[in-house]
Amino acid sequence: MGMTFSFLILAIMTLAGGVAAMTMRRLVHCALALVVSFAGLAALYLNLGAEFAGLAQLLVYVGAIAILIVFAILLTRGGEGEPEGSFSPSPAGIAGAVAALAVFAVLTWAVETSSVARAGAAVAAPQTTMREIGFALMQRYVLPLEVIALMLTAALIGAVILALREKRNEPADGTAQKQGLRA
Amino acid sequence: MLGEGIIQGLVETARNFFGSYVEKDRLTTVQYPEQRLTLPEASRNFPFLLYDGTDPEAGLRCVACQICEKECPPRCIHIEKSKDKKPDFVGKQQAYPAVFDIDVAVCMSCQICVEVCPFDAIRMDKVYELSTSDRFGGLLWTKEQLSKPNEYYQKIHPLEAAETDERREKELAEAQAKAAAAAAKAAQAANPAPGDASGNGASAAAKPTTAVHE
Amino acid sequence: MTPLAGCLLVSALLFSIGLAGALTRRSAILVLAGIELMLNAANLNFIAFWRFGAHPEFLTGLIFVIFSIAVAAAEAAVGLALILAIYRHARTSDVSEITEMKG
Amino acid sequence: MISAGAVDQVFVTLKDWIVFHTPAPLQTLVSIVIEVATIIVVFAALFALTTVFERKGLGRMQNRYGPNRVGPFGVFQPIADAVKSLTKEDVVPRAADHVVHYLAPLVLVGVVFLTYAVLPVGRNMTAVNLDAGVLYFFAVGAATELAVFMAGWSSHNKYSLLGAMRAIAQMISYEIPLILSSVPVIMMAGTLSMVGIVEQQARTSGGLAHWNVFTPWGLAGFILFMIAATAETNRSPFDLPEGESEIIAGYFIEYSGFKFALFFLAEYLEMFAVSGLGITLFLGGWSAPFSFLGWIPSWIWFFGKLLTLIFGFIWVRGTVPRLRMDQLMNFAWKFMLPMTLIVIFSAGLWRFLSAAVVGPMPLGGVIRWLVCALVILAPYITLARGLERGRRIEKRVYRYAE
Repeated sequence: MGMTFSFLILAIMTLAGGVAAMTMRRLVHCALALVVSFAGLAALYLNLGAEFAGLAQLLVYVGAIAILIVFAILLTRGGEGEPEGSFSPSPAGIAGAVAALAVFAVLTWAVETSSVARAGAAVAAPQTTMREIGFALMQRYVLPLEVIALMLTAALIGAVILALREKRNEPADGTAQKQGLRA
Repeated sequence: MLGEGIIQGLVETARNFFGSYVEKDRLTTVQYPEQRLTLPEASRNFPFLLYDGTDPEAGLRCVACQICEKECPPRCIHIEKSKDKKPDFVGKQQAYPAVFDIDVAVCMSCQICVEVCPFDAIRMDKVYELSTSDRFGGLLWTKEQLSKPNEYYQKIHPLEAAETDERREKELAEAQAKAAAAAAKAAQAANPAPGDASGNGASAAAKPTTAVHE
Repeated sequence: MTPLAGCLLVSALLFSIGLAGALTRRSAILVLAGIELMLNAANLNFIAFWRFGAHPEFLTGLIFVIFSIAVAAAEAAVGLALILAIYRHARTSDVSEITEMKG
Repeated sequence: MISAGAVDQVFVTLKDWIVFHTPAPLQTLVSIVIEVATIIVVFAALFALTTVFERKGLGRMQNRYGPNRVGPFGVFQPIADAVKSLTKEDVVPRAADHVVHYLAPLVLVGVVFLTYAVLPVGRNMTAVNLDAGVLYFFAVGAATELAVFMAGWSSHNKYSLLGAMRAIAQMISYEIPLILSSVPVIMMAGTLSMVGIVEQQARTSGGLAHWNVFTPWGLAGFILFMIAATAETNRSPFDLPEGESEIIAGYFIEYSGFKFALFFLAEYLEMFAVSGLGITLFLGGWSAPFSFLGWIPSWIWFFGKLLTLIFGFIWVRGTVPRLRMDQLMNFAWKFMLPMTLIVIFSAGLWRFLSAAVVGPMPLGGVIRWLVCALVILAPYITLARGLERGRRIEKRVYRYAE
């Protein structure tokens, strides 16, 4: 298969979105760029034949997490206030950038020298159906699935309690979104 | 039970929807430019100037007293008094408006001008299609455009017009009687030639004598 | 370059971008966004290894990504709720200004 | 004599014929272009038709004619509207974020058009038969919220931001019942593919098709789905994000001219798409309800059902007044969500109450139907009471008027 053209385009879109999300000045712009990055990744998954993962990525990241981030930005007055400096010129900031560069260098070296990466040559795209994924989730991975469900419930309740305003005796119905509206 | 009210509402709107094709009562809209409702007699919209007879210049009732101009709340009336005078319906010499403009865009149809006019010269019209594509000249109505005959008034507001006409006839009769009495008195006081005075009696109403007398 | 190496490189780059953002940006929300990017980079690795690995029929990488997405959603919800709570308390979401542990 | 099957497949045949006569390297491209162009043209035309249909229908419900001036019976009204919106000045507020402001309507329309890719509008008439079609539909549809936010935020107007926040809160809240109410269908069909779901419903027994809406869980699920769909597309009575009386026009307050028309288009396209999904999931897609009506072409069935559902939307819009924000949220979380979960439970029960449990077909079927309906109806009454408990209707007291 090689590096196909569509893969290249999607990779550039994802990376450009990521860079923009981490460098733009206004927080809402960052969030929107982040969405581009998430969507690009979802398309990459689809391109790699992982249909279910790609669509789940789209549904969860673009549909939910991006919206959550945007809500958080607006609720913390990040949407209108002073745009913060794109990169703080503090020593800590420079150190962070250097650390990231070093991590990238190490990772690239690892990928370049790894025998696995070189061996993974063109394989025919695996034909997975939704049915197989469903059976895998419900049979082989049913315990992790239940744990995840429990964790999501706990996170839901935790998020509601955290975001709930103190000193107010309102019933804790609804979810984080509802809280967001009230705040 | 939840949803009951919504179903009742849905039934009602469905009856409206299908009923509008068969029942007249469920489609009460008038298709305006083609169909028109007859306006009630009391409907009024915009002032116009009345004149008697057939000549708008000669018969114009307005004497340019400028009361309406002063009373008009949005100040949409503009009057310029004439230099010369002409006789009014009872024969008195009165000024007349050289310019009488009403700005349609400013008029708010309050009818105060009608209420204050002592000469029954201004009345409310029923026309409502006043829009025009010329927003400067087209919306400023001049005396010529505003003048309408008394017959028109009688047609659009018959009850009101009858009342006004009756009053004016009485006024005219009174004025004529007064003129006749004055003429008779003058004739009696002077008493030079009775024949001459009686010959002048009819035309006395139109002569300056009455105006001077007033 | 093999497709697997390409995927891994993109993922490494994305991870570094996320790391750089998380370390340098001062807004707590963007720090969280950087962490999300790093998580996503890891997911891309899982997908790549599943796709070009020896046994794609076992679906291990795919299922892991699905679980990872679920965990990321929970993490984002709790993390943003925390940021909101901190903002309400300290009136700022700038991580360099939130220096006190005192309540 | 042309056979019914040929009429049914006339568009598919036409497309194949065109593709066959293009040079080989271009065939894939031409095929895609034809599909995309057809979807855009057909549904944009349906949009134009629906605007006039809706205005006339609403008019009739309110005892008046709708538009009837442009052309015979006002059918050319959409053309007049299009000319008007195209020639209008495009006003962008000075404080607006220009790029985002420009992109928002485009993103919205683009995303909504993407959802049509998986809709089966007739037999063999699906642009992409994805194995995860339903999931794709919801995943792509989720991006509309973001476009709404972009529009609301970039306008730099408090009303538009409020409208966008309302819209997002509403769309997220109702997305959950929307997805959950389609779960029973997926559960029973055993597939996420739209084509597969329709084919399962197209099977007939005793002359009657296996439409999901003929089962208690399907009926309840369909009603819940349509309620959630109304909220999801911001249609009346759930049109709070627009709320003319309080926030003027919500998130598209600062849009004029063609961009506004794009929002309008997207709103209707969303309505068609979600109606199409409802048809696919519950009303048997392109299949006929009775086997003796099978000779009518499949695409006529689909579009007939679509127009019926659109009429339903218009009917509801002409009837029900707008909700309040707290009523909207209470309804979503305290009624819709539990009801959809109960419908899923009922569908599971339906599955296990097979002939072996309840007895042979005629009587057993009735028993099965009644049991499953009861499982839905009893919680419905309880939940409805709970929803109405907080509401006290008292006689209004006038202090001075009486």
